[in-house]
Amino acid sequence: MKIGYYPGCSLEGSSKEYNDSLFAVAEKCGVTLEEIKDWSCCGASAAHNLNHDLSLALPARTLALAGSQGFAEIVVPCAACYSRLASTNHEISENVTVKTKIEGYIDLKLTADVKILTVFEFLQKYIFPTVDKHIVNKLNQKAACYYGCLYTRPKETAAVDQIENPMEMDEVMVKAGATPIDWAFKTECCGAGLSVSRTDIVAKLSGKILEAAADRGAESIVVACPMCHMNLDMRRPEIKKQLKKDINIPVLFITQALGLSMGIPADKLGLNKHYVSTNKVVNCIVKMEA
Amino acid sequence: MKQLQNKVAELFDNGTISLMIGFQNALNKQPVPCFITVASQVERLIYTPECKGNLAVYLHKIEVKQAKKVGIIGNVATLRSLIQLTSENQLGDIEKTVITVNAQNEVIIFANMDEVEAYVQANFPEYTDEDKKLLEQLNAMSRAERWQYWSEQFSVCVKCYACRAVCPMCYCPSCTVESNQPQWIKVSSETTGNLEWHTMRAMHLAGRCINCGECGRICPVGIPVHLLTAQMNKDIEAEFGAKTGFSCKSGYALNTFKPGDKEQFIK
Amino acid sequence: MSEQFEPKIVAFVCNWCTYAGADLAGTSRTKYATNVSIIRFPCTGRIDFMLLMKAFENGADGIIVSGCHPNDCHYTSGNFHARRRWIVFRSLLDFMGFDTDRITFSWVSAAEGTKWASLVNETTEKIRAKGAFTEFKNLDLETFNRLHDEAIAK
Amino acid sequence: MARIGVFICHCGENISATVDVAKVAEKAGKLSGVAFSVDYKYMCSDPGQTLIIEAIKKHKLTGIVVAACSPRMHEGTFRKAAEKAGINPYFCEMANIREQVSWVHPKSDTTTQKALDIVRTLVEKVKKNTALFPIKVPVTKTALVIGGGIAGIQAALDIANAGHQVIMVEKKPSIGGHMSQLSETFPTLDCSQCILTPRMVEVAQHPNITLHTYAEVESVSGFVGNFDVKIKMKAKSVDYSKCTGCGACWQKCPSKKIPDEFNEGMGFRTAIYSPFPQAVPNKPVIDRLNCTWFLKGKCGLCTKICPTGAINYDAVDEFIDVKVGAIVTATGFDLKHADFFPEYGYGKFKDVIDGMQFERLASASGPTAGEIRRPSDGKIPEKIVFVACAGSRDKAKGIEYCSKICCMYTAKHAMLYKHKNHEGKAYVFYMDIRAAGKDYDEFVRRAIEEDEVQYIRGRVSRIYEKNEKLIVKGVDTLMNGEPVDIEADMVVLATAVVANIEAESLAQKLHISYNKHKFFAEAHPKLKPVETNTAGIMLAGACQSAKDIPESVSQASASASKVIGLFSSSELTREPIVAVVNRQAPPNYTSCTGCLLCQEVCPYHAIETEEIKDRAGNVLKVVARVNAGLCQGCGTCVAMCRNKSIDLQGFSNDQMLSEVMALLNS
Repeated sequence: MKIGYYPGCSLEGSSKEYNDSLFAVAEKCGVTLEEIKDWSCCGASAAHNLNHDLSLALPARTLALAGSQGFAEIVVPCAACYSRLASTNHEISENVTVKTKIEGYIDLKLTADVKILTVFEFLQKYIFPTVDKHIVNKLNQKAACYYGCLYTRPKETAAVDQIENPMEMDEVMVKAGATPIDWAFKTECCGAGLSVSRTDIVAKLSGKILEAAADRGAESIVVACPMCHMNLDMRRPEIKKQLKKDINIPVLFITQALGLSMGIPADKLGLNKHYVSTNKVVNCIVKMEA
Repeated sequence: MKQLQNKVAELFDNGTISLMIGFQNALNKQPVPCFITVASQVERLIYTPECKGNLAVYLHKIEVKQAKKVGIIGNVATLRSLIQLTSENQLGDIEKTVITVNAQNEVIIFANMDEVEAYVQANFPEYTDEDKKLLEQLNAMSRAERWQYWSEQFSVCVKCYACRAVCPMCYCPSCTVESNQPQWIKVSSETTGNLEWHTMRAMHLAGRCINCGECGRICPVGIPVHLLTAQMNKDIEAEFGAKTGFSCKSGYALNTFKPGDKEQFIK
Repeated sequence: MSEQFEPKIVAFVCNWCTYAGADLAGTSRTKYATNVSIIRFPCTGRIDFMLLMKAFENGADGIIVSGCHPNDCHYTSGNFHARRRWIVFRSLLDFMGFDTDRITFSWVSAAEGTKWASLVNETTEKIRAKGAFTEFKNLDLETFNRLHDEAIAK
Repeated sequence: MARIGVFICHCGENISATVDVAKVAEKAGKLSGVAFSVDYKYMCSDPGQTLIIEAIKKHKLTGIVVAACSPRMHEGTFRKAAEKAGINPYFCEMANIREQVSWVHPKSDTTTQKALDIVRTLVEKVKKNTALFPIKVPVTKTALVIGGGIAGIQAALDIANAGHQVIMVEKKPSIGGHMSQLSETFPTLDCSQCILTPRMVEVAQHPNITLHTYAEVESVSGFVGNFDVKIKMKAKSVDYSKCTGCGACWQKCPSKKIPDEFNEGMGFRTAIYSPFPQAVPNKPVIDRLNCTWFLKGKCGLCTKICPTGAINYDAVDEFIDVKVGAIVTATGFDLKHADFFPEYGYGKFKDVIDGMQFERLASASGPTAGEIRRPSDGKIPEKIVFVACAGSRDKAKGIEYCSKICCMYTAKHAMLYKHKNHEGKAYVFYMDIRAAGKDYDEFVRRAIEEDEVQYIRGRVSRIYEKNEKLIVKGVDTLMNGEPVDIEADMVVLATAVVANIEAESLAQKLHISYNKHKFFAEAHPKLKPVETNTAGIMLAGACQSAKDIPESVSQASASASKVIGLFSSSELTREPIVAVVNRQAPPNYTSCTGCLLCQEVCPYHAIETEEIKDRAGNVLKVVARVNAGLCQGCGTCVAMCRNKSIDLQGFSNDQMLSEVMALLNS
């Protein structure tokens, strides 16, 4: 049973560590991911603001390829990619005319229905069954799971059960031996859309999120979205200006956190690739006695 | 064959049945229905793929009802009749023992209707290739051609009602076609009257017919009347997703409705 | 020029919506074609398909069947059941090659007097254009002729 | 041999202007079976009717056709005339040649011909008519009222005061319903209990009302005028015939820490308890799930204390059967509860409460004796935020409808708070203010203008705790969507009004329909707002849709008047236009095959089964039987019966077919 993999641009670039940690975890549990051949850009952030058809055609092409390459399921770790693929899948399955139109554009048939897995769905389904015997460390700390917007809206394609209070990542963190905190900013906006154009707004929004996490005593923030990660991790100087205080809580990808608990070395998980030092996390790891 | 005969003999001996409805060879070696009331006669029993007749129709006969403990054998179509009839409360007062012979030539005696359902659902029959072909041809025709086809077919109908007599679903003690107060359908066999008769028959069986095809097979003038109900079942399943003779619980497509039923044909 | 064909059309309508709608057309003096005569039923659910067949057999060129809009049925669900039967009846007629265009199904509420009037006019025009329903009326005659010719041929 | 009379009406000029009535009369006279035919200026006038009556007598007519206006207009009139003349009224038919001929067609031969066609059609029908007699259904003049809230109480009192017996069933230990929990009531701010409790006492003491508390409707069968109801009397474990309600038992009961439903979990009660001081009846029941005796088999303190020996641990659920003629359902509503609002922290933060909890806080009989204090630490909140439409009008929450009462009670809450804490600040987040009602908008204005409650038009996205405060993140849409963060001490959510949790199962017992939100469906949204589709069952109060007290009470009185109307005669007379299953000579007895496929189509569950037995009593066959009490005469079963075993009186197969034939064969 082969599982398809759609990296999208982020996981090959800005969020390479997300990619690496995902594969490290999968490998440890003997799960293999196979990249969809000839995949194309999901069109996130640009396409759906310019041309609706294009915003459907791009993900549709990838879906069609995945189908023709015999993947029943594909893992899409990037939240933006997930959102685009999922909503495209939703629209074409709802509306036949749209489907045929898009098929016309991409000149491929959207026959097989391919299930799109978020990273936490993937972990739940393929890693959890065997993970326990690989877990050697306890991430002895308070973690704030931050989901952002792309997994939680719109309602139709949300990847979580409770769109206002998602718990999926929290469950993963419990596995990893951390204590997920209950906080109100799980799905607030980090300002990703303005990441480059209006860093001041990003600082303001992401600042609120960091502050809230800090107030609730979080020792790390866990994310599953390259954009969220970028804003929360990279924009600290601006945020510092904004908040007039320095918050140095590290921001980890969910796969990195889980990887640590599985005893995968920090560099293999790309923990050295972050702006905010992740030592705080690595240090509070507790070996579990066998 | 022997296996079947022994098992049936057993049923007689342990008093499970007092009447067995099955097949025997006629002189012309064609299988015909037979009614066995004593174990000693079981060697008459045969069951071959040629035994296509739907014996369920005999369950409505007063003699059979009186026999109470009845054994009956048949193919999937016959089993479907039993399911449909049960869902229409027609077999309440008969203790029936249902027997079939599967593809591997094993004799199966069902303990109850649930088992019959399970067997039917596992071996749910397709339309015969011949019927498929005919239906396709007809549907491919233009309306006028179809009208031509059927009016010619109906023009030769002699109103012998064999199609009704052979149908396990036509169990009404008195049929509307014979009602004369009011006179719904002309007694004499004129094409219009015949057409009305067959329309009525098809409507009354729509959503109830279990596609055994007996009516078409039995017609002395060779009208493929079974195609009418076959087509109806196709349409009904497509439209309302209802299967006939599938489960004793599954209801009747025409005594229920969905607020969302299609109505683009209504002005 | 020959005088135009005046079709005979029978309307099977329910008492609570369409019949009342037709009355409204009257009280508001809306003029419409004389070709349609109404037979009143308590509910569309009461309308037996056999009555439609008999109407055609007795020389109707067209038929209107009309009742309350969905959810407005005086008996809550009679029209829903009727609709289902019409679906099946139409597909049977169509499979037999019967000209289903000769039957017009419609929802006309007690407030839709004008809809009733236009329904009558449109249907009349449609059937007039189609001409008399000889296809059905002459069935017996044609059969007779065909069998007769065959006999001669033998 | 039929002797039909045909009477053509001119209706002044209305018909005769376009239809040649004389010709129609003349032609009609020649129709077979027609013994007499005449035209006249006004058939419906007294002389016109006399003409008909005389003709019937003189010509020994067996049936008549009056060709005039629509039967919807004058059928009754002419049927009476026929009856006066001594023939069965159902031998009278009307040919509608006004609304459907003379008014819609020009003066012409075709118009006249059409009129004649219609007359001929009805002549053929009337030939097939049979004598019908109104169906008399006996009426049991006792009403069942389900639910003892204000709606139920009002309905019960109205019916009882009209002199009829009433049986009231309430599932809680006391009647009073939600209203008994309220503090003050809008728009007058008079104390809820002060106006309610006298009514409750009246119910208990009314000679015509039998009250069953701690009881539920188990099953309902029968039909209008004749319902058979099984009532489940839950084991109270206290013998009410002995109990004096002295209260010794609940004062002494050791298990005192049970969350109090009446105070919405903000106070405690004992295991043997009476829900509140003014409860009616003011006698206790034992909550077996929390009673030490039932849990551990020890204690038994109440038995020792009870001066009258009323405690009975061995009591079991009992069932009683009652016969009633009408049923009023007044089962009320529930409020949407916790975990519905993860984003509002409802059920997570102690100080986020719902409207009903606030009522208890504000109520003098409540856990804080009327002082508005935070559940968490008992502090008096300085800042309090009210969130209207918490769930209501919110697709995402699956509730599209407006809960109707929230705008008003939220204004009231804010007011009550301000009246008790002048320094305090009250904010209300709202979508729209819906205060349509007598003195309602004035009331809201008062809250805003006099009591300085700050109304913010916008929705709340999130509520969370931050150092002892509740941060309410909202938006002010009147300030171009400016985000608003309020640090509140307490938040009150006006959670959506939803149908009673048991509404669906009750509806199925009663065979009444309900909408997708489980609110019971009225027979007609405008013209039959209190009846249901099942004759004899009425609706009162919030079980039909969210309602405030005035509305519930008026609807209750309306349904009561319907019941009283039903009880005004000892027999119910119904049109004999009903379906009947035919009868035949043995061995068939009836052509009905007993396939019972007709049961499903009947909208009124009017088709029952009947066992046909021989003299020895052996069942020969089971066939369908139509319950004339329930049948409304739609005829849907008739059209689907394959061998026409069911027929509809007044619209029989014979009649309808004759009409078709006659219309087409001139």
